[in-house]
Amino acid sequence: MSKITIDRHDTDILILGTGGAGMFAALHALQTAPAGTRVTIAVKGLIGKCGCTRMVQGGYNVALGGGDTVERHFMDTINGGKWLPNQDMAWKLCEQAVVRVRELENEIGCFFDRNADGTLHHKAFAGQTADRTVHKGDLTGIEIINRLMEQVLSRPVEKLQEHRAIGLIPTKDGSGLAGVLMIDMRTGKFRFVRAKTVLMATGGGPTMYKYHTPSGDKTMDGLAMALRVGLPLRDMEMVQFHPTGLLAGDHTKMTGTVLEEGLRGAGGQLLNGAERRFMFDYDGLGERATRDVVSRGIYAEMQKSNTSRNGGVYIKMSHLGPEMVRQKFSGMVKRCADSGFDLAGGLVEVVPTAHYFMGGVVVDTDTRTEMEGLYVAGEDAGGAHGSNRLGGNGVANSTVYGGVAGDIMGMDIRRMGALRDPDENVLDAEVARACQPFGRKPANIQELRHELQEAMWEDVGVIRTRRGMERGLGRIADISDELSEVGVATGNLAFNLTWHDWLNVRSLCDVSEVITHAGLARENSRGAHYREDFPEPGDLDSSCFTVARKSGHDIEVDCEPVQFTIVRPGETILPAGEPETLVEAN
Amino acid sequence: MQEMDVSVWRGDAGGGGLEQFKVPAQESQTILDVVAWIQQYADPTLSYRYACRVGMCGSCAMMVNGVPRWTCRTHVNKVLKDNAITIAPLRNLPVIKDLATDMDPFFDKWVAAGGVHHPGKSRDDAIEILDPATPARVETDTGIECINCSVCYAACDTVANNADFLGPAALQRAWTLYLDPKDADPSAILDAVSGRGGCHNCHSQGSCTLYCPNELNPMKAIAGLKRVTAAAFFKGGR
Amino acid sequence: MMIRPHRTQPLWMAYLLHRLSGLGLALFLPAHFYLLALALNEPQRLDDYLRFADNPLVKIAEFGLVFLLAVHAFGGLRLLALEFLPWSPRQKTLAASAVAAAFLVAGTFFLQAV
Amino acid sequence: MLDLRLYMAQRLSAMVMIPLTLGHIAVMIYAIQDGLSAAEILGRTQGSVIWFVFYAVFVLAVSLHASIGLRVIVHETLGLKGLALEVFMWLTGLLLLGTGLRAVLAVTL
Ligand SMILES: Cc1cc2nc3c(=O)[nH]c(=O)nc-3n(C[C@H](O)[C@H](O)[C@H](O)COP(=O)(O)OP(=O)(O)OC[C@H]3O[C@@H](n4cnc5c(N)ncnc54)[C@H](O)[C@@H]3O)c2cc1C
Ligand code: HEM
Ligand code: SF4
Ligand code: F3S
Ligand code: FES
Repeated sequence: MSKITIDRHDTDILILGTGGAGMFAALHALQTAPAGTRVTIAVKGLIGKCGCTRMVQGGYNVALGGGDTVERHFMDTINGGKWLPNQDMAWKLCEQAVVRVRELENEIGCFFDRNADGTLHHKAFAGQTADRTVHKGDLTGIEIINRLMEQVLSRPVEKLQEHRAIGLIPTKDGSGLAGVLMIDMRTGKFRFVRAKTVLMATGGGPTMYKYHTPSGDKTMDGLAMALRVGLPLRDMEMVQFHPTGLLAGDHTKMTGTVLEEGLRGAGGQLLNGAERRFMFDYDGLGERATRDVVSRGIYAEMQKSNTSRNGGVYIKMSHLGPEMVRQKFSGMVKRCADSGFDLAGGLVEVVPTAHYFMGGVVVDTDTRTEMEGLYVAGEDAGGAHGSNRLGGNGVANSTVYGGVAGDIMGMDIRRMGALRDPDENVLDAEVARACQPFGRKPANIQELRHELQEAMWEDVGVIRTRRGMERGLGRIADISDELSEVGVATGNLAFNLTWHDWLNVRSLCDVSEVITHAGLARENSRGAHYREDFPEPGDLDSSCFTVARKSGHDIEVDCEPVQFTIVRPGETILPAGEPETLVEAN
Repeated sequence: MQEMDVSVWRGDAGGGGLEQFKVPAQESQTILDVVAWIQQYADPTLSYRYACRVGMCGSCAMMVNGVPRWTCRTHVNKVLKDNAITIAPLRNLPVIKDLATDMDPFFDKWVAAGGVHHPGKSRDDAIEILDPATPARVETDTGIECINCSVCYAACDTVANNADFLGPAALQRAWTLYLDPKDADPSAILDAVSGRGGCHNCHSQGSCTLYCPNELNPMKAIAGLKRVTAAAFFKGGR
Repeated sequence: MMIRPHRTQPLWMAYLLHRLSGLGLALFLPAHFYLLALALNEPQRLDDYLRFADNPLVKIAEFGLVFLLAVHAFGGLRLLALEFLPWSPRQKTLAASAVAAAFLVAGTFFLQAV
Repeated sequence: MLDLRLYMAQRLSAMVMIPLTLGHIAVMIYAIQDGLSAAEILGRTQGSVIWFVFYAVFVLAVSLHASIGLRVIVHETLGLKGLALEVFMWLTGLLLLGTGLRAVLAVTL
């Protein structure tokens, strides 16, 4: 390789990612920052067209009707997260969701479904004690992101599309963030962007599992970058699995995509390889049990080899009447039909699929991190959900905290004088890291990714044990080493997806290692984390959350006690006499 | 194993041509899977774009056998002819490289067509009470399911021939905004769609509606805009 | 190549037909006006022309023109209906009816002419 | 290359022409039943205010309509734009109007 050149660029506020968090941050930063502030958005794909916010189906949790209150939303969030959430973050999430949904409706132009009388329609997701999820059919994310996208595109924001962030570059003394190193994917050139404040909103995304739901651009780049600059990451063992991902074979990208929750809610049945219903063997609620319980039930059935053709189980809807299914779940039926499956009348193979990542960078309720100038919001930030995220709290979290980050950055920037200068050594090291595959003999990167996904699924998946996770660590290390030897041909680096695949697997390996270490550290079962060797949740009053950080080449995991700043286990903040649940039993 | 003959357009803004690949046939296989297979196993330099892989993000549209389609939701069996498929970048947009196009013109027009909500209220106001059953609401509800995939834009020959034409998706967005009682400035939308590249350039070719993978109807939306702009014309002031 | 795959559909064909007929009419009309104007100063030459018009070949050409006019008028009617009347999803049927109506009128003209 | 005004002009003129062309075709079908002669045509039309108005309106409408229509075609297939396109439209419009009115005068005066 000839000497690598780095294009240098300056801005004031830099935002990484255009999911709900990134776009709200841009809009709010424009509102609060002094006039003339330069706002730049850099994103791995096209603005608004990548990331998971767009894929939100179910909807958005907000206490806006039917007797629901912020207190009740908060208590559900804490109970759902098994007392691990940062309570101040969870409170702000529930409280601000109300404002954010009004903003979405009144200022951004979203339309959420209405009742016949014209008021907002709320539905109930599993694990909630009120009907509180607002939605636009089952395409809520498209409505939210399209409207946000229009707003962002029509404002004076600098767009760096198909710019992939690969390194957070600190100042020489390490006290603050100087800027972000990226690859302009369209040309394959490096670009270093300095900014006074940077929001990282790259959306996590547990795509290191064999079956996963998030969009293809999400490969944990953000958390891998945070790890490398030494930031603390919390709750890293908490990977949420959705019980019903489509299973269609390893060779198709459709495998792993979500078949919606509502199918089970409406009475869909899960059958094992012998076409026998099995969920009641595991839980009294059968298929209607919560996500984690159903995922474990399916996983257990798979471990017994009672599997369908491709190694999963079947979902059956036909007993509800194919016509009714076709009508009520038209989108799902059509999607399955496009893939060659008959959801309304036949059996469709499903498998638990990695859906959401509860872990993330340690932040305060204003999205600030311990590094001056770096802010984190959305799925990249840890804390709001604890050990489990309620359906509908994901997009609420990213839009609420994205907006908060925008507001805070717009204010903080007033006290930040000049741009900070980067530690050129770190910058060079990051460039070298990205160029590592150059000059080596090309090999198949996809196979390596498959190996990693297989290892994580088997050893650090739905049901975990010490033995398994230790084996997993070994496998991850091997794959990581092998990756270091794999080359990428450098003939043409413009839009070179194979180079980016290499970088993707790099990020995924790094974060997989942290997930496994955190999983080993938590010797109990909470929410999404289930240890076969420690099946009990442990004492709630002395609940801890894991905090991992990189020190040298090692990952160190500490456990920090949860601060019950608002409510203690066994207590509630709901007024005395409030009913347990407002959801009518059906 | 059974193999298919796949021709893929390779090149960049400077030009290019078709290249042939043999791709193993699988039971569940989309066009996107075919393209990804080629990049992962045959030619690591092939460029394309996708994100959601389930028909929600509109990143993956390409010309498949000369017809624009979302590739992540197009099963190979649907388009395979004589065991062959031809895949090319989406029409009517500048090519970046191989199968990836620059979608900026599409989105610039989306904004130019007035496709941005004009707020009349703020986050401090309550959510508006709106009847979900009015015909306008029902029509808007489907219209806003658009995933901005640009398939309609690629299908339209008016777009191909008239550089200023805003195109079906942008105009359909404008129509849904016009119908939305929450929008505080409907006349701004009518102005935006009445210029030299506006809705009046559409020749009702109907390809937009025919090829829209979400079964939306931009042709009808554009007719709606023509109707209301014409009415506004008679009321004067325009 | 004119007929690219995405164009093989009735509404696109209707569009093409409308455009070609409009173009044809626009090219023919000045000639038609020129001939009629002959009536002013040289009625003789107009008569010559009209006799020439009895020639079967010319008859067919005339038929073609009326056909163009009919095609264009009914096609235009279809477009105006689709743009200004409450929208019906039966666009293909309308397109087909417009062509059928054009054939009917032009056919009548042709039968009258021979 | 059509804004609302040009569009309205084209559609309104088309609407005006619908009865006129259908009327014209009907008359032609009737008239040619037993051959045509200049005298016959002129006999029917000359001195008739009604026919004068009928054809004059048609010529006005068609000049407007066809010049806008050709403008669209020329822009879309030949890429003509800007001033050249405006000039083209006006020239074709005036040409049609000129020749058309001459013809109307010829047959109705
Ligand atoms: C299929 C599916 C359904 C879901 N349904 C629901 C639901 O019904 N309700 C709910 O509340 N939540 C749901 N979620 C979760 C929810 O979508 C996410 O929690 C939330 O949208 C995350 O928002 P975000 O802004 O943090 O990240 P995202 O929306 O994922 O955005 C991340 C952005 O960062 C960009 N990016 C990534 N890496 C880089 C990089 N290196 N450089 C630059 N940019 C980068 C991405 O391209 C993307 O633009 C669902 C998730 C999935 C996958
Ligand atoms: C009977 C009455 C007529 C009606 C109802 C009619 C209707 C229409 C309509 C609606 C259009 C717009 C088509 C579009 O935008 O796609 C159009 C275009 C056109 N018309 Fe007519 N028209 C009529 C007569 C004529 C005549 C007599 C001429 C010829 C001189 C003519 C020439 C044209 C041309 C050249 C176009 C442009 C075609 C295009 O853009 O594809 N029309 N007509
Ligand atoms: S209208 Fe249909 S084809 Fe056009 S961009 Fe929207 S979804 Fe795609
Ligand atoms: S294809 Fe084009 S011409 Fe009009 S009806 Fe659709 S926009
Ligand atoms: S990849 Fe998102 S629509 Fe195809």
